[in-house]
Amino acid sequence: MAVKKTDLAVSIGDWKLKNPIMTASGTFGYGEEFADYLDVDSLGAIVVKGISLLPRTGNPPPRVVETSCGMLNAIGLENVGLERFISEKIPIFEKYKTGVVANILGDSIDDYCRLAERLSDTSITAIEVNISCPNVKKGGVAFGTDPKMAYDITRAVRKKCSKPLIIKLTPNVTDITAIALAAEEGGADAVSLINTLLGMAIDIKSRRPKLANVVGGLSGPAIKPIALRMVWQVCNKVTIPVIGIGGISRVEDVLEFLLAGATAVQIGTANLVDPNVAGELVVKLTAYLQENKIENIGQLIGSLEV
Amino acid sequence: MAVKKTDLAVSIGDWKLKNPIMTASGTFGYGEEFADYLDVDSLGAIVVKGISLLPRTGNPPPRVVETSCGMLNAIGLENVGLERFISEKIPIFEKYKTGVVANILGDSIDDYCRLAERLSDTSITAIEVNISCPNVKKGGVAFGTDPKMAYDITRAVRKKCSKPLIIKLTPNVTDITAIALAAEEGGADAVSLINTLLGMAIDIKSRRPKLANVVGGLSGPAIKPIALRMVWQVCNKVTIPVIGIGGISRVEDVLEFLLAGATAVQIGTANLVDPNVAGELVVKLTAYLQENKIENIGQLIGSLEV
Amino acid sequence: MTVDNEKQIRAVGEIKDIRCCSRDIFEIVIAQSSISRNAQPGQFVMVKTAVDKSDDPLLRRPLSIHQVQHGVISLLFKVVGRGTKLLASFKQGDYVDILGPLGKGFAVEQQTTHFLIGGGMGIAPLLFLAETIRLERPAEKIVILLGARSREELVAVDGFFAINGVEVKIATDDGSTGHHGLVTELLPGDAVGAVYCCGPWPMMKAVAGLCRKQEMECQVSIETMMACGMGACLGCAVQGVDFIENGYLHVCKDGPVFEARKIWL
Amino acid sequence: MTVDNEKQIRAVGEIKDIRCCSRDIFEIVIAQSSISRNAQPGQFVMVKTAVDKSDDPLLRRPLSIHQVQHGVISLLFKVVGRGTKLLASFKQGDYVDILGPLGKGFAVEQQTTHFLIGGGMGIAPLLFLAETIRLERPAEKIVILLGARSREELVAVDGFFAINGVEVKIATDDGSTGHHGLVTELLPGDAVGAVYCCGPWPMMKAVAGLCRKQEMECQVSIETMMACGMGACLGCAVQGVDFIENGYLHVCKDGPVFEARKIWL
Ligand SMILES: Cc1cc2nc3c(=O)[nH]c(=O)nc-3n(C[C@H](O)[C@H](O)[C@H](O)COP(=O)(O)OP(=O)(O)OC[C@H]3O[C@@H](n4cnc5c(N)ncnc54)[C@H](O)[C@@H]3O)c2cc1C
Ligand SMILES: Cc1cc2nc3c(=O)[nH]c(=O)nc-3n(C[C@H](O)[C@H](O)[C@H](O)COP(=O)(O)OP(=O)(O)OC[C@H]3O[C@@H](n4cnc5c(N)ncnc54)[C@H](O)[C@@H]3O)c2cc1C
Ligand SMILES: Cc1cc2nc3c(=O)[nH]c(=O)nc-3n(C[C@H](O)[C@H](O)[C@H](O)COP(=O)(O)O)c2cc1C
Ligand SMILES: Cc1cc2nc3c(=O)[nH]c(=O)nc-3n(C[C@H](O)[C@H](O)[C@H](O)COP(=O)(O)O)c2cc1C
Ligand code: FES
Ligand code: FES
Repeated sequence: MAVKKTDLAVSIGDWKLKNPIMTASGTFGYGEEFADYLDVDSLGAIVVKGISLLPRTGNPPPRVVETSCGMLNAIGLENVGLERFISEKIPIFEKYKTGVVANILGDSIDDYCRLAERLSDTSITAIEVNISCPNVKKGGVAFGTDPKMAYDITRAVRKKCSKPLIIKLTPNVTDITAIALAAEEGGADAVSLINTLLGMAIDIKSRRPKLANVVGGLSGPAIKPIALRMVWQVCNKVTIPVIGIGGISRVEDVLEFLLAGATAVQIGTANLVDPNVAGELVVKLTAYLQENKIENIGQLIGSLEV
Repeated sequence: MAVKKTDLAVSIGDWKLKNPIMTASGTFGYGEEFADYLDVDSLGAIVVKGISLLPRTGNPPPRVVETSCGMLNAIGLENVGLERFISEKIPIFEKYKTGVVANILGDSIDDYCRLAERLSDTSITAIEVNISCPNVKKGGVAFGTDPKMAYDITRAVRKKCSKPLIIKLTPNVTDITAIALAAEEGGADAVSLINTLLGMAIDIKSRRPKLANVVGGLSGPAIKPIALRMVWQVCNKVTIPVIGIGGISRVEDVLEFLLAGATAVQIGTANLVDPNVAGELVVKLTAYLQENKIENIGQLIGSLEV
Repeated sequence: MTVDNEKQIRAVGEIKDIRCCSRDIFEIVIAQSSISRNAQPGQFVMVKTAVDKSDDPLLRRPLSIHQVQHGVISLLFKVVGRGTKLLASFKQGDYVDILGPLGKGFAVEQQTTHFLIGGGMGIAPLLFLAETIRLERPAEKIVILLGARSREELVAVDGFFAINGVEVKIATDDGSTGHHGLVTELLPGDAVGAVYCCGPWPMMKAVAGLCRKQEMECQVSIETMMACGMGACLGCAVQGVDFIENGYLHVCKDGPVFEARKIWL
Repeated sequence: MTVDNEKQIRAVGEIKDIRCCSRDIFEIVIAQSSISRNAQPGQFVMVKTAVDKSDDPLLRRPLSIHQVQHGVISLLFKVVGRGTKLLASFKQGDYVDILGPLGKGFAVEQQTTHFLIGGGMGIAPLLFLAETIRLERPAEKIVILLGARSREELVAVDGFFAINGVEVKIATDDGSTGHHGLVTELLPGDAVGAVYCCGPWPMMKAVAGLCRKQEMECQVSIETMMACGMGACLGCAVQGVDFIENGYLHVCKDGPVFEARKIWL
């Protein structure tokens, strides 16, 4: 019998990804930084550094600190701003033979809408909305911590966005499924989760926080069990595709998220440690399917038996 | 000049602890298991395994699984029940020359009240209320995830409880400070935090959850940054003492929590790895104060500069 | 760090020898006088496999005491995951952090014959058991029945031959050495005596079944996931036959060795 | 794992030698032909210190390239925390996972004299720099000024003496060897040439100040916390003098070597 080709392709709305391995925003630069280490085109998609209307300088240093099996970051969403993003970065992306997702952030629903509208006119493949940001109008409570705000922002952005729309959820909530359902109802094509968990570290010598911003976002293997639980809970509630994120560094991790129901995964902190890891995961995932005679990756997704 | 004695004593209400090192519920058995490894009397206090009105068998195995720098447990609150606790365990505790805290759990406010009332008539030093348990009357939502429920349960138990009353908070919430304030308002003498974060792990070979209960509580060094952040946030809001819990295994960890404002700390998972660790931490904390010429531990508590 | 009170201790022991017995099976010899003095056959130790200053892997790993000699204990282990992989990379002269001796071991009483039945890594606690029986009951007969997948997986058999008057019988799944078949087939249908068994569940179940039929006393050594190994976490639950009345047993305290008839196998 | 394209690579290199130079300072020699071929003085590598199968410590550690020879690179590092402690426990023959060469190194241009000023572990990148200058500009003068707390902390000085026509001057805080005082006091008030400096902030600040006064070009090598070392995380931010207009500089990409006048020291 002829060996059948293994099919790793997955879909988010009309958008077809050649495989489910994506990179997570803020951990893969604009892709070019990684060109020496892997073939960016081999990935399912890349999500680039979060972008705001105007450039942001971000938080003062120190901005990163290591924790047990994890790290805290308080980069403060440093980015070049929408205009330079379009003029300088998008031409780079146009050379890639894979999907490029813009991650957007703002202080108000209006910010997000303008970003989505403007980016819809570019060659960007899809838009991911980071709703972990504080809503300035609501006293700085993050959009993503309230189902109503999550619904409102999704619905508003949806109207301006002609690209596949991904809503990225924060884990710092009592019930993430409520937020995911709100995003689905608001018209999202997919949800991605989790963003970082809020954490802190203290330098006992100076008696000061280790991050200038005092608190920061926890990421890395330490948070994987929490991320996996949330992905599984959300997959049991929504019908749109779910993108799993959080502490993924090995092919076993990828498989755990797929089994829990994730259509795709994003690799975050692991890129910072092993810049070739995302490329390796594509190779290893392919090998896993072949060794286990799984012709189509769809057979894995959501196949957890509970 | 004569060397002054270092004072490690801290207070929770009228209750004076010889030092701020406690053990966390469910990780120190009833103390006797550790007698070979350390001098239980050297600790500030011990918190014993959670106790319910009736005995519970707990969840089916597997109940524990290791994760990156952490572990998941789904013991399911196995315990001998109130009556055997009083008849068999309290006589053991009476031999200890340190405080023994009973950790209580139930399905309804009434359960908690009956436990508190009955235990108030024993030689137990204090009562810690685990409000991470599902409220059966409210469809299984955990008491600790809603400020109103947290207030109600605290107030009700407070009326029946003549011992120092500690409310133990769950971290699986959007805003832990709201719950802490509710507990303070309800009459708690202290809050302790954090309990475990809900997590999950999947065995890719069997395609089944690694825990029979599917989800479990994440503990250990992995969660320390989250715990420290929550403790710091709560210390900035409440005026009652805060007991810090989560991933503490080194004297540096203890100091971080004290600097953030915790009056005392509880050692959890670390006991399972190094059964003598709590005793060692008392010794190391004493040495730290002496080396740094800190006469009174109160000088450290909350002395973080932000 | 050492709290040596002739009971359970946490101690750091120097690795006197570590060697690969077969592809992925290693024997490690650790200097630890207190544990070697107090250990009973069937007991185990909890071994820290993370290197100093690293919190990962977090938990210790349970390993049976394989042999006890002049102030040293030896462990026989198979590399199955990251903890055992790390332990295999330790070198002679390194120090390893262990707790022990832990749990309830085998109970040895007067018998005509002692049948020690091991499958796969279940061989680990049996050498210490055989040596103890020989020492304490020099006149009684000892029969060792060992099963493995293949000749390659069958390690550490030599130790048994060194014991006076011990009969060793071997079965392999692939017939590459000894009897071609299951280790249970080596137990004579008319056997009389006590059975001590350690191995995979299906094998222990089969052995327990045979013993019930042949009215032999049978002890089995059980493996579960363990976090603490010392009775604190209640992670190692297993159902005994009196589960309905008394709830779970805990392998690290009530076991790892149980009378087969008291456990749901 | 190796993606060898004559640029930045991730590779596993065998440890050819590892030795303790002083109490807590170690030199490690790693076989890595691609990195040794492409490295520039002042560049660094990111070293994984966790053992295989352990996720902790998670992040790599940045270390300057101390010397480059026949297919090997050497690193000089001080044990200050758990990462460096773990690295110090690696043994000859072990393999270590590194990324490199990373960042922008020192720019060497024609000069009458090159002053290389190092304080404490700031000595690390200077040997490679001195050897490179000697090779590329055999006629120009090289002066090495080294500061340390005490004689004990002053390591790896011998390497400089082996370079042709290099002048080495030493200062220690406690006077246990060389000049009793600060290394800045060794720079002649009438010095002419280029300055390359690596050390603690106060020292670099002082050196930069002197250079401004004496109108000498000065390059400094900056240390910050780093997560990735390759420009992806933006963790290594530092203010340049044009901060208001252009935002933060990033030490791992824009540096670690900067012209002193472009940085707020
Ligand atoms: C009382 C007792 C005595 C044992 N004695 C020996 C012995 O002498 N020699 C030997 O080779 N093995 C023995 N084992 C099994 C040994 O503990 C596991 O193989 C080891 O813990 C696996 O660790 P790891 O990090 O390599 O694997 P992991 O990466 O943690 O897991 C790999 C596989 O091993 C299983 N496993 C992990 N931890 C345990 C555990 N604590 N108990 C049982 N299975 C586990 C997992 O389910 C998984 O399938 C014993 C187990 C127990 C409970
Ligand atoms: C570009 C660059 C080149 C360097 N070259 C050398 C060198 O050649 N030799 C040498 O001995 N050291 C060098 N360092 C410093 C070295 O990276 C740190 O000492 C090391 O990362 C500490 O790791 P640790 O795990 O031992 O300490 P940790 O336990 O992580 O921390 C201990 C202390 O070191 C500080 N530290 C931790 N990580 C870093 C970091 N990434 N950068 C700066 N400080 C840190 C912490 O703030 C803390 O005070 C360099 C740093 C940079 C940025
Ligand atoms: C340094 C750093 C920067 C990040 N920046 C962003 C960002 O700009 N936008 C965003 O949505 N998420 C950002 N994240 C979150 C990651 O995309 C990801 O959701 C999170 O780190 C969890 O995944 P991980 O554990 O694999 O890193 C950032 C994470 C890190 C570590
Ligand atoms: C095995 C295990 C059992 C636990 N049982 C209880 C319990 O009965 N009641 C309770 O309030 N917390 C229980 N906890 C939570 C701990 O007391 C503690 O809050 C948590 O583990 C975080 O601290 P750590 O990271 O130091 O372990 C348990 C934790 C573990 C690991
Ligand atoms: S392993 Fe913790 S009680 Fe048995
Ligand atoms: S360390 Fe990550 S960008 Fe510099």
